[in-house]
Amino acid sequence: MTITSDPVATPQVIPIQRTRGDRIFRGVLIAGGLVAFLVLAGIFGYLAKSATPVLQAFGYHFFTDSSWYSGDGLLPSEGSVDPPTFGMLPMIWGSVLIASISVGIALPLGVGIALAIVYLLPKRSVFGFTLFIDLVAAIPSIVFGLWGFFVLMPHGVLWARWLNENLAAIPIFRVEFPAYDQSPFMAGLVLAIMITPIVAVVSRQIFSQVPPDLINAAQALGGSRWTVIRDVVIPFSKSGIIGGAMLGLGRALGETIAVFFVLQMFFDEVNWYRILESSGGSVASLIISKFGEASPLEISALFAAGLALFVVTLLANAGAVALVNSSKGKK
Amino acid sequence: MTETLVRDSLENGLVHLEAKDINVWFSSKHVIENISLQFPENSVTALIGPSGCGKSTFIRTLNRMHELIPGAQLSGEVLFNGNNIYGPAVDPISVRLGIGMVFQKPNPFPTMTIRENVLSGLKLSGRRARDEDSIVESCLTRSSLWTEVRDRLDSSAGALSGGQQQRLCIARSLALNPEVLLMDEPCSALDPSSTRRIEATIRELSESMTIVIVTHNMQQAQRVSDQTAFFLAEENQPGFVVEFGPTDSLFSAPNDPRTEDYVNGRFG
Amino acid sequence: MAKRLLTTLISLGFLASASFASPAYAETTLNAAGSSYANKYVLACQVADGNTKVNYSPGGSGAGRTAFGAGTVNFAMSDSATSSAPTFSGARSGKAANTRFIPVVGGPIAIMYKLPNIKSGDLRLDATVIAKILSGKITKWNDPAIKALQTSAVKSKLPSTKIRVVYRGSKSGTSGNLTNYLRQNVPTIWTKASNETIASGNPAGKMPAGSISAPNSQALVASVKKTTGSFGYADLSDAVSSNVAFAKIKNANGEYLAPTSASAGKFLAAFGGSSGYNSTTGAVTLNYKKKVVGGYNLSLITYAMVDTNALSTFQKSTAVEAFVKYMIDDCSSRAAGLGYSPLTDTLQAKALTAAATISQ
Amino acid sequence: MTTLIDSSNRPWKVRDKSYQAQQLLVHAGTPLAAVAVVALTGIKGMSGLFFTWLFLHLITGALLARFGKRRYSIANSSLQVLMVACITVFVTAALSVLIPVFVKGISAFSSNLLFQDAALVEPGAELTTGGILHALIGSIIIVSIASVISIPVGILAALYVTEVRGKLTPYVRFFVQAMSGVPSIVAGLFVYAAFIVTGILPYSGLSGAIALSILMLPTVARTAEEVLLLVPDDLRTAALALGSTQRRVVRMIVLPSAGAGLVTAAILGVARVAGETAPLLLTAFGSVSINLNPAAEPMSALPLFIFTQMLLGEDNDVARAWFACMVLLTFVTVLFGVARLGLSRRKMG
Repeated sequence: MTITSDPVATPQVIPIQRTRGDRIFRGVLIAGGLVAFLVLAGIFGYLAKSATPVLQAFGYHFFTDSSWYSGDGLLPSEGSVDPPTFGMLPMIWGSVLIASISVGIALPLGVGIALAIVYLLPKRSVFGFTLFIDLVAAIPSIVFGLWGFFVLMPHGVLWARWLNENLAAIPIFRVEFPAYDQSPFMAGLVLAIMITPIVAVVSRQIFSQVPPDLINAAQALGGSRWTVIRDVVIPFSKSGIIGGAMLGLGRALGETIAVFFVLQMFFDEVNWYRILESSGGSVASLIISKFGEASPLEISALFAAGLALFVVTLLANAGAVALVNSSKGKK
Repeated sequence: MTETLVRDSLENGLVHLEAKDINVWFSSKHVIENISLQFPENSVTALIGPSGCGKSTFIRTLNRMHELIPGAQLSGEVLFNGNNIYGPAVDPISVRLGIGMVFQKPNPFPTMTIRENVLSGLKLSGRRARDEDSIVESCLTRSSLWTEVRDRLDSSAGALSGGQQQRLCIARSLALNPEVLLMDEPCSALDPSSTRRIEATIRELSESMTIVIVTHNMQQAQRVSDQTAFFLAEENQPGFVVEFGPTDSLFSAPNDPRTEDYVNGRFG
Repeated sequence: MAKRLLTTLISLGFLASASFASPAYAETTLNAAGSSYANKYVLACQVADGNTKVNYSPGGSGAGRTAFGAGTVNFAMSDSATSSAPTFSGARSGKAANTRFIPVVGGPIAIMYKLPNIKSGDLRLDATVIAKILSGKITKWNDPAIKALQTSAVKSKLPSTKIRVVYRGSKSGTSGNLTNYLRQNVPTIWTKASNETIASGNPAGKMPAGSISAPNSQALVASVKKTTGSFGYADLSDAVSSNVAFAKIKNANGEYLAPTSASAGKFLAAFGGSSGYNSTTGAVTLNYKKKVVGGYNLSLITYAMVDTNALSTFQKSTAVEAFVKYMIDDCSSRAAGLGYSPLTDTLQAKALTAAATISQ
Repeated sequence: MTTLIDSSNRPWKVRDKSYQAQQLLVHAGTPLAAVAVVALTGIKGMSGLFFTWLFLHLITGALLARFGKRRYSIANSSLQVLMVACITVFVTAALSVLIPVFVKGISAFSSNLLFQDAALVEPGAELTTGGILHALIGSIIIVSIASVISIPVGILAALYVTEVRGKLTPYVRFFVQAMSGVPSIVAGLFVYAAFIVTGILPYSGLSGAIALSILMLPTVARTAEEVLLLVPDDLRTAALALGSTQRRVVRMIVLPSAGAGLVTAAILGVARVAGETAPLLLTAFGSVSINLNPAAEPMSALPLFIFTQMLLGEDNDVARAWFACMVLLTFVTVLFGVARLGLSRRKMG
């Protein structure tokens, strides 16, 4: 460090000196910090590599065709006599349909629960009730699968029949075959209960951060509970709630086992809107249901499905995290 | 390097620690401008001034704690026993061993006992002490805490009162046998009687070491310090030293009208 | 606290390393996968044979062949002896293997249903009706074509509800044999070739509306059992133990026969002589139109798929040979009780000869 | 997602005896009326009862709002009724998950279920033969190995964020959060492609553990980060001022202060993955007998056992699945309860 004779010296970054031990230590920590990045890159790399044969052979048709036929497991270029066709549109659309139903149910339910926790429940019971919500969030998905199949479905069939018989004027409640079980509606119900805790916990965190001053000010202006929630609490928390819903959406899109038990998958036809029909699709469950029997080419197709799932859930999750964080940040 | 610093201390006369033309920036914000102060051996120097004028920032440049803040930049020199502590070959850890620091809020380590807290500096700097018991006793005695805690050295430090905790923090610094002790508003979180005890401790310690203390309390500055520096910062301007001199004359006959206004409580 | 955490971690580490070091099971353990038709038989034989333990995963014949090709199992069970060799992949890539099929046991495919007031064996069906139901041309239980086959007592009991088809979603030898049977008997209705994936090989291009897919025959039977108006197909062994109702099927002779070990045995006994058996691949070609008195035409033979290349390190060839022989020979006395039909003596001898090549 | 925030903010609390009595009458009376309506008319089932109550309560709430002791808007009363409805739906659904697991699990119990493996069990066999021991041992081995991998790495990642605070910190946080959204089946596919297809590992407990560790890592890292952030910066500064290196600050000050919280992070990680099924199907494969060697042969685990028993589909198989569900759920609940209570006590204290 030189002494400068100028009245105002130039700033200099102080060289941070660390002992060798500290440098190694920080190196280890940096390595630990980079593991997440490396794993994500590894997942993307291996999935992309394994998916390449199918993506090259089918191109965008893989995402727009409706067929899943393993044939003789050879490509036409390899001299196939019974060529396979892989198109996962029914699965992609099915995933979207199920996830929309589940978020459509879980969003109002979760927000209602969060509002109740913050503004309705007696203070003494709040701790116990949040513990209960967290516990439900920790129930393994396979348990939800059994529950969906054995407990929910018998009731769900009755609800679905009622919807079909009374509201058939609405196209989404029409069915071709009146079985009502293992439908996108049923899968959506199971997922809704699975993701409600996520929406509720996130919304509650956001609600708790609404400045009391704002609420008091709104009340002083004559606001009722309803108008305060409508005009102050919800607008303040909107982006956070949407973020919570997107976290739930990511979970719903990626859920495999619970959906596998309660959804009848149809590979050759897209069920566009008949949510009560026993026919649907799910990208994640497709992988489980086809993996055991798959030929190498079909496995490549499943990897392509996994890659698509990975990218979509990553985007949903990143968006959700950004929204929730920005909402938490504002005071 | 510390070893040489320490050995040189006697040869260089009275000035023990000296800041020369210190300028500090946080990223591009200039927060301290051209501060030069001298701290003679075994003296107590008080740094006073309104909030946000760079006193705490300045005191942190004296033992290289400042550079731990990301984006911190600096120019100028700090001479400790005549050697620049920002010299290229100087290990910042050895600087901190020679120049100890006590913070605004008492912060004993909550997972350690009183005894372990006193010895924590030795452990954290990777040293082994010959006779731990005598170090504990002498440090606690010098920080006037020994009589109060001698019977419960193995209980948690969290049970002590705020004033006791702060004295424990002083004892913790003393265990490293520093030549200089920097104190950043050590009494601002304490009640008046604890403050008195800390002040008494400071007076005792100053017989054997150089002390620099940041304080908001002008009576405290008058009670404990030999010399005082008055810091000031205009709006959005870097902080600078308005006046620096013996405490008595600075308070009784300030040279600068701003100093006079401040010490008489007209602003700040 | 850090110490406690550290101890926890270290003890976890010890647990892990201890389990690495411990020896594997003393008896020979074989991993096998494939036909869910053969599931009960394999399990029963491994219980009876004290020397070998078999982890059998009944994911379907296709799954078994894939797992075999990937080298993750020691042998596979398949309900069809497809001539195409598996494509080797995974841990096995590049390894030479000499695959062959060995007939193990036979049995009937039962057509099952759940209809109120119609007991097991009361419903009568033929190849035409089965083909029409599976291709969606008949959708209701009281369809005239079904009524025409019934006795007068059953005719009136047929409900007007829709037929709920339960089918195997994945590749399955049972589906392959059933579609082969339909293709041979009623080619004008079942216009597509035999296919192990019944949905893809369906003349309608898809399964009828409201169909339920099941991953293996056990799950299929369970679905049939709990769904009123259901129609499904599976091996007799699973149908018998579950008390599900099964239909009588008209054979090539015009007799209505229930699926039993004996009736299927009679049909299968007509093959495996010099005409049907291929000693190179091990496949037995079944002519589903063959007239056999008292013979239940809708039957199949299940095969063990083995590697006769003893050099391959993926095979515990001696143990595989011993167990396959055990299934063909000693265990065959248990077949009838489980709803399977043992091989005829001629075919059994040929199968044993083939099995002897596994570890040579 | 376990932050506990004080909800001290309830500006609508009203204290007025007769008003409260009126409220009580409506809120307690309406459910009773609903029960009566259901009993007298032909409306069927719990769902019928629920919707009858909801409908009635919306009306009585509106009446109370319009003509009651205190007047407020109908929207206000409807909001309150809907909040109660949300809670009711959720609690009912959640209990309908939890209760059957324990009822069916207990009714399937027989001691051999805990102490035998499934090697000799034919599909549909009586409940007095075989058991879930192989799956229980498999789960313990797989989850232990996953913990050994991801707890240290997760804590390192958290330490990077809280201690190093370098330029990469926001990215590390982002990637850890992104990783927590990876679908479990994708983790399984990755291990299958990277380890099993390439021949590095066979179908085995170790492969399964690697897949689980990918799912466990972000949970551990994020919880650990939360706890490490609770360690006051003062302590770090004080230690550095005493001439400590950063390594010693972390080892002697930060980690001991966060100790209990880190154990909590580890437990939450274990609870997160103990019930995962999909990745294990592609990696551990499943087995019917006890396998103590995670490196070689396929290994079972509780979720895998439940899955295969469900597919077998016969009554006894399903009963076994329920029993295994009960064991799994008890395990997860206990771990989770311990962790959650530990965490909240820490934050309050």
